[in-house]
Amino acid sequence: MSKTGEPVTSQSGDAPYVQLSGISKYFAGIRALEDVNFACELGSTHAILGENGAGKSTLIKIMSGVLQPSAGEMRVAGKPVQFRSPSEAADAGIVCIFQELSLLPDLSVADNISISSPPRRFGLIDGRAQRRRAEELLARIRCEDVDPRALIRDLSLSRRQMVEIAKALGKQPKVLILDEATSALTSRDVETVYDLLGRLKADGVASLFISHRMHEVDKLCDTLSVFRNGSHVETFRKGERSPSEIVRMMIGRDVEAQFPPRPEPVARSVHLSIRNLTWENRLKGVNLEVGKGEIVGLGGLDGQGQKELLLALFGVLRGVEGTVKAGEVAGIPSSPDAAKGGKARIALVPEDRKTEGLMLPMSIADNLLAASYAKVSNGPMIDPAKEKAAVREGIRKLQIKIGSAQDPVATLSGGNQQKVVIAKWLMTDPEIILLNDPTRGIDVGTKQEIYKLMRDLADEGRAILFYSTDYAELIGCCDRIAVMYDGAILTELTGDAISEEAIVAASLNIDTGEAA
Amino acid sequence: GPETVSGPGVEPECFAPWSGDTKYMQWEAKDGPYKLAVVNGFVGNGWRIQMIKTAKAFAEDPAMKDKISEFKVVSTGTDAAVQLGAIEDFINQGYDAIVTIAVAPDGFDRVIRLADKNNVVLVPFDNVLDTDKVMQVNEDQLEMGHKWAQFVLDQLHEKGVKSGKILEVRGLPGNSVDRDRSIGINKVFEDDGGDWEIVQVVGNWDDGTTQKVVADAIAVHGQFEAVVGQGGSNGVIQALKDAGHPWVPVAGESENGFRKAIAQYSGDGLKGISIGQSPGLVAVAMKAAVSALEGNVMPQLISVPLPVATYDELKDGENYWSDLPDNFFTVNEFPPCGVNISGPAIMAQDESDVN
Amino acid sequence: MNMWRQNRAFVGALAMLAVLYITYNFMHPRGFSTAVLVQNANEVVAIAFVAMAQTLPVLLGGLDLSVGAVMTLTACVASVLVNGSPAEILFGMAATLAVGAAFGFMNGVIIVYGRLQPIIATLATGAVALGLALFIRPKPGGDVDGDLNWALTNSLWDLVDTYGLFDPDAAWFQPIAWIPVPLILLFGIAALVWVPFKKSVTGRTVYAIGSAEGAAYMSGLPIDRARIAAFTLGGFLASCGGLYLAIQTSSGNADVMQAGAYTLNSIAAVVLGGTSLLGGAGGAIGSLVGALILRVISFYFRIVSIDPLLQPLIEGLVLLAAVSLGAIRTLRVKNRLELFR
Amino acid sequence: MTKLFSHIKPENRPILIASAFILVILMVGTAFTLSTAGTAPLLSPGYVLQQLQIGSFLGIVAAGMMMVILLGHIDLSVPWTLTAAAMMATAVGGDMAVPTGLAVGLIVGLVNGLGVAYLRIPSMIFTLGVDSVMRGLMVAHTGGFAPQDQATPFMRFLAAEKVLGIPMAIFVWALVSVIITIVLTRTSFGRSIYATGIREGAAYLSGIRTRLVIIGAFMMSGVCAAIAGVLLAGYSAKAYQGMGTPYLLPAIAAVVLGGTRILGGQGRYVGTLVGVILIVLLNSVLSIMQMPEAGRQVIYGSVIIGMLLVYGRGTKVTA
Ligand SMILES: Nc1ncnc2c1ncn2[C@@H]1O[C@H](COP(=O)(O)OP(=O)(O)OP(=O)(O)O)[C@@H](O)[C@H]1O
Ligand SMILES: Nc1ncnc2c1ncn2[C@@H]1O[C@H](COP(=O)(O)OP(=O)(O)OP(=O)(O)O)[C@@H](O)[C@H]1O
Ligand SMILES: O[C@@H]1[C@@H](O)[C@H](O)OC[C@H]1O
Ligand SMILES: [Mg+2]
Ligand SMILES: [Mg+2]
Repeated sequence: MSKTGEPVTSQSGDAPYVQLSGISKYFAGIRALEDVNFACELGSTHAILGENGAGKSTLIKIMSGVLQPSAGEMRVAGKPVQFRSPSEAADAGIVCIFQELSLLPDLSVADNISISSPPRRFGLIDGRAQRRRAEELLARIRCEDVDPRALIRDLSLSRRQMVEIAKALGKQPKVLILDEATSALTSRDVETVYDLLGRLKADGVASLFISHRMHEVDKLCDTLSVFRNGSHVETFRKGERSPSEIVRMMIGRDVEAQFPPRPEPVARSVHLSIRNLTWENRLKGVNLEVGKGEIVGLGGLDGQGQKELLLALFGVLRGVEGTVKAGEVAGIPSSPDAAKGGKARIALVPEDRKTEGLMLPMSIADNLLAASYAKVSNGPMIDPAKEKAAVREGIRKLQIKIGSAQDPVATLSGGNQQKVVIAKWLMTDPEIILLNDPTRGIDVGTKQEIYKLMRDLADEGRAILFYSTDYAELIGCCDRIAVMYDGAILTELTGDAISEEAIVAASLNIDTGEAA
Repeated sequence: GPETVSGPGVEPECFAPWSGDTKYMQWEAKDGPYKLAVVNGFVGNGWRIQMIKTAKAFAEDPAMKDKISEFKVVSTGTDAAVQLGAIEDFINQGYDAIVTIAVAPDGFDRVIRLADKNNVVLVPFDNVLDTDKVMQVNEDQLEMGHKWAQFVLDQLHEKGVKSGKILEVRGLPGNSVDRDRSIGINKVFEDDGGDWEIVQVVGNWDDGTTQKVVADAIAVHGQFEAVVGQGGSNGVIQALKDAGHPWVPVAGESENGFRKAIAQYSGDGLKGISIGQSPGLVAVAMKAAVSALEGNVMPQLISVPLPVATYDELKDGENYWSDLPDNFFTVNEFPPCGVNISGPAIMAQDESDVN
Repeated sequence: MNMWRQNRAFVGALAMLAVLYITYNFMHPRGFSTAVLVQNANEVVAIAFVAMAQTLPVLLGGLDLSVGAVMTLTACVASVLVNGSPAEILFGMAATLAVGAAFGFMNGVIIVYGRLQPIIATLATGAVALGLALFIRPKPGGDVDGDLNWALTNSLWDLVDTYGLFDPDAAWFQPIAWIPVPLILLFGIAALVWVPFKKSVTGRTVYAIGSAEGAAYMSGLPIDRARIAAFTLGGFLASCGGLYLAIQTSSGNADVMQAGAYTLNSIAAVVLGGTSLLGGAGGAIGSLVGALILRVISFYFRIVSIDPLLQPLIEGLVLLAAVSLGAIRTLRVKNRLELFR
Repeated sequence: MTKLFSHIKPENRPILIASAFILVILMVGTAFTLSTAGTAPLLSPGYVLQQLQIGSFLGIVAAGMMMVILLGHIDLSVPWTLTAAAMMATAVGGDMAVPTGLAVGLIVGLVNGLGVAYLRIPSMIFTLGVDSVMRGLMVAHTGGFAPQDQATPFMRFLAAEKVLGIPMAIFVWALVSVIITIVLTRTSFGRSIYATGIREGAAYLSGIRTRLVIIGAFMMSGVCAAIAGVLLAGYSAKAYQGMGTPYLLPAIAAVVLGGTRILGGQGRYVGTLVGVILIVLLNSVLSIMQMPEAGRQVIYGSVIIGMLLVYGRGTKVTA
């Protein structure tokens, strides 16, 4: 691969090492970034803030050569560059730890750490040297417990994330980018990463740090940049802005308008009741009730068991213990088929729409019908008339913007794709709706529609359990918020008790005083 | 290994030398009883089954019984590497003689060398080897080809047919008998004046396969003036019938069904010749092996005469049986060698003891 | 313990082979003798090479339906070229292997630049290979050098003896004189070709592609080159099988059935050897072991008297049982979504 | 060519190209026969019907194979499923012959399905194992040749007789085709096959019983192989070893040439039909031309590669 931008001599921190001017990025219709100017100086720890879909990952993907900008120019050490691949960026000293891990599950830790330029003897990969290298790098991040010979697939998510970091360090970065690299880490690891960043800063390395956790940001960074809906709002030094200002910057002034008004808390008949639900070591006795017409939010940091809870309720997990009562129906469904059918009528809008929610190459119509063939069939035969009607209804109800219902769903924008997933489940006329981060990577306009829809569905008397990584959403949409920590629900917030501070505090399981 | 000696050999009426210049071989006498193995290759047509049954029956024959201490039959399938392995394994296991149907005409140099080293008598038959280093037993395949083709040609000439398409049904590819017969057949048609187009199909010596490929050939080519086929002759007849193809001269092997047919329809133009490659060859080969172990002088190439029967020579109950099933080979016995197990007799046994 | 868990499948196969083979030798009248070892070795070489060849496409997450055909093709080539003066013989061998590698290379190019699935592309190229084999050898035959045949299909002693390299009875030589040449060839090539390949960046990339192609790209690995290299090496290994088959039978035979059988057996061997059909995990040595297991099973039928008519059934059941062992993992899966990855 | 087809749905492009190629084959073949014999048998209805009759065996096998390929799986047990069905049918004989044959197909399909869907063993190896077990069973059953291997009159009727001058086999093939088409396009089972083939996980999360779908598809493949076996035995008047072997690879080839994605999720049954006809015609033209086996193999292989490359260039869909 060709080197772009000559090897970097460590230079005084003042001149921006990376400089983006007028960068825009479009994905089939969606605007991910718009005319962004952004600079990053060596020796700084720079936080990038913004709600989901603000364009943070896109930005750093461009910086690290994964994506090419639709417009604009990028300079590294003063030289204009066009990275055609991550390795080119790495050669220029820009190394990224991606939100979606880039490890090879079947290869060993050592192999992965040195994957792009392994140490060699006589042209062959030198296993021992590679292992020593891995040991050193792992030691730097206090991960002596990880065996360099272990396979990635045998490691826990948090260990993998640490290996990602070790791998990145191995590339001698000038600019180290962490995209929510801490989301899955144990608190101990988080600490390690903190003072790692500290040391890197001392060595004059720039760290770009994407996080949804204000307190982390506050603790680590000297510089903050806020993004909203694909544009760079402002960059400032730590302390120049108050947390509340920052949040407003992220969410936008019209934050209130974004959400439908929350009805006054009323007594509701319990529709879904969960009693000390346990599974493996991820769910440790969850207790929760959701009333008819109620939207209950699931909060907390990523990976505290929220997803597992939803999957368990939907019959995907095996060996779940505890009691679940859905309306009249008691018992844990044994499969999604069982969950959606019968009296329980549960629906799940899964986490990853591209791999779990949709069959991308299939037509919009087929995707809409995937959960309700029975509804449009007489016996085994699908009734074309019913089929058409159902599809038309689904598209109308969510105002999905499409050309023809026969087009592959892949051709739709992310937001409309997500609408298809939701519409698919509304067709089954569910009584309980489980939502797993339904607005992830969806633009603000669509988000608004979805919030409205959720409220309407609740008002129709359905029970909604809503997991989101985005505080603002939870605050804006939910009647009640159950914050999960380490596989259990520690705090439930209702009415005026609902505030970002309260959520963050509960998420970190610390009392409000220290919360950002 | 064997010495090359000068003839004559023992029991010439049974172990007839191939030709005048066939050389003779002699192993140093071992005293019996002997360990004897049959290593078959391809399984999956009636002929081989009948051959295996004959072998087992003959091993029980009073003339042989007390000369054989151990008797084993294996079928290795068509993979040469495996067949060679099996033969070598039996040599290692200390067998005295191994009778085999080779899956290919060459490639046996190594096992021959080993056999000689260990004084094991290796006797290929039916599909024999292109070598004179071992004692072999067979009918004259080239001659079989000639006779088949010549008979068919004579019939055509009688009808005044001088040109046209001839369907040749071949056997299992890669085996020596298939090759030699085909050479014989094609030679005759080339030497004949007429312009003949020989269409070849592969029937694997099996009725079902043959029927399928002949039917397909008829579908593609329409009419044939005559059919010359190796084992699987019943399939030829069946296919002609199904396609409503006019009866034409047909040459084939000695399946009972085939003989029934040419006996029955010769009047309608199905002028047939049936030459039997006898499954009983295995018995002759076994006998030859034992005789060699006893130290007798043996011809290197033992010739068993071609049992020819044309449509006008067939007699029900004698050389075919209208009351018996189609799928056995009528020619099985060879009295000059004391092989008296007839086709009907061997097929009367139930299948279960085919092993 | 980690190592053990990673190579569970391979170690299991190894153990299985050991048990099967040792028992076999105890039961064999001349067990543990050079003669038996030599015979077994000869019978195993071709399929073992073909199984190793199949390993590479499988590691990529694909399948090569042409390995058997390439073996047959190269065997036919060898049956024409491998004879005459020593120089000619050496040239013939080199040419044979070159043909195999070239054919594999062609597979790779078609698959990479034609954006075709390996399984279907090789289904077609396999037919082409057989066609060429039939052109070269319409009838079985050919005269591969007889001494070569003898020298390479026996123990080292015979090799030395055949070519009169030195006194084969020399005392120092005896400790190794018994070793079968076919085994030396098999393991020699496995060691000289496979081990370095696995340690090369290209080899590493092959594993990476099969493991997670996206991540492999993200890590800037040479994906296309590795694919083509893998198929080329596959063709080469298949041709090693072909060359040996030709030498062993001192002839060539464009046997279509045999080609098909070797291809299917190679898949079974690869799986038995612990390589995942999903790609990314396993290795050629495992496949070699898998092939040995397949063959050893059939050895038994010559010493134990099992009704020959039951032999294929027993072979089939053993195979099915062996490959079904992998299922135990799935039954333990607690999150069913993991079943789909 | 790409431009010409650019407005056509990607999944239909292969079908059109293949159809076009069929015409090419017919023209080349006819040109040949005209120049040699001065006749054009390829264009005579009688000839075409005979070819379709021969093609029906492959056609029915391919139809079943398509079901599993749509799932991204494959059924390598077809050869001996076909043979076993035929042998069992003839062995039982009488009126129960055909039902017995079909039952064999259903059972084998069920076993395959269970192994793939529940034990989650890759179909590639599991069906391979099942194939060798079936072979073992048949060898044991027949002792190397069928004890009672004559096809029943009804089987003969289905495969060999003509009705209204049209071979029955063609009617059977047509019937199978109609059923498959309906299943794929009009039933929830059919839709579930596509869904599962594209993303089993997403299908499962939509509440589709993916395991039952997998089992169902394999049973259809098994039963199709069985029908083909029963017909072939009728056509050959008997069941015989290895009767199924010549159908495995051509069936896969036909399905893929018809534009079905070997990784599953995409493909139309018409395509498979076209693919089958293409292969059958190609073979018969080659044998009319007296092409030696060597040439046939080379041409056969080259045609497949060639066509897939043409498809590939037009669409990113890799077959
Ligand atoms: N590959 C893609 N194809 C289409 N749209 C995309 C793609 N990647 C990102 N987008 C869209 O671009 C916008 C920004 O995405 P991006 O991932 O940068 O957001 P983000 O700030 O990283 O969000 P998060 O905090 O959830 O990671 C979103 O609307 C997203 O839907
Ligand atoms: N949707 C699915 N598709 C394919 N295979 C599955 C699916 N769900 C489970 N399996 C596998 O099928 C087998 C049986 O799974 P299943 O969950 O039905 O077992 P189970 O006994 O019902 O478990 P539980 O009783 O805990 O629900 C297991 O191997 C499992 O991994
Ligand atoms: O010699 C042939 C024999 O080998 C085969 O098995 O059956 C037919 C015979 O012609
Ligand atoms: Mg992001
Ligand atoms: Mg269950």
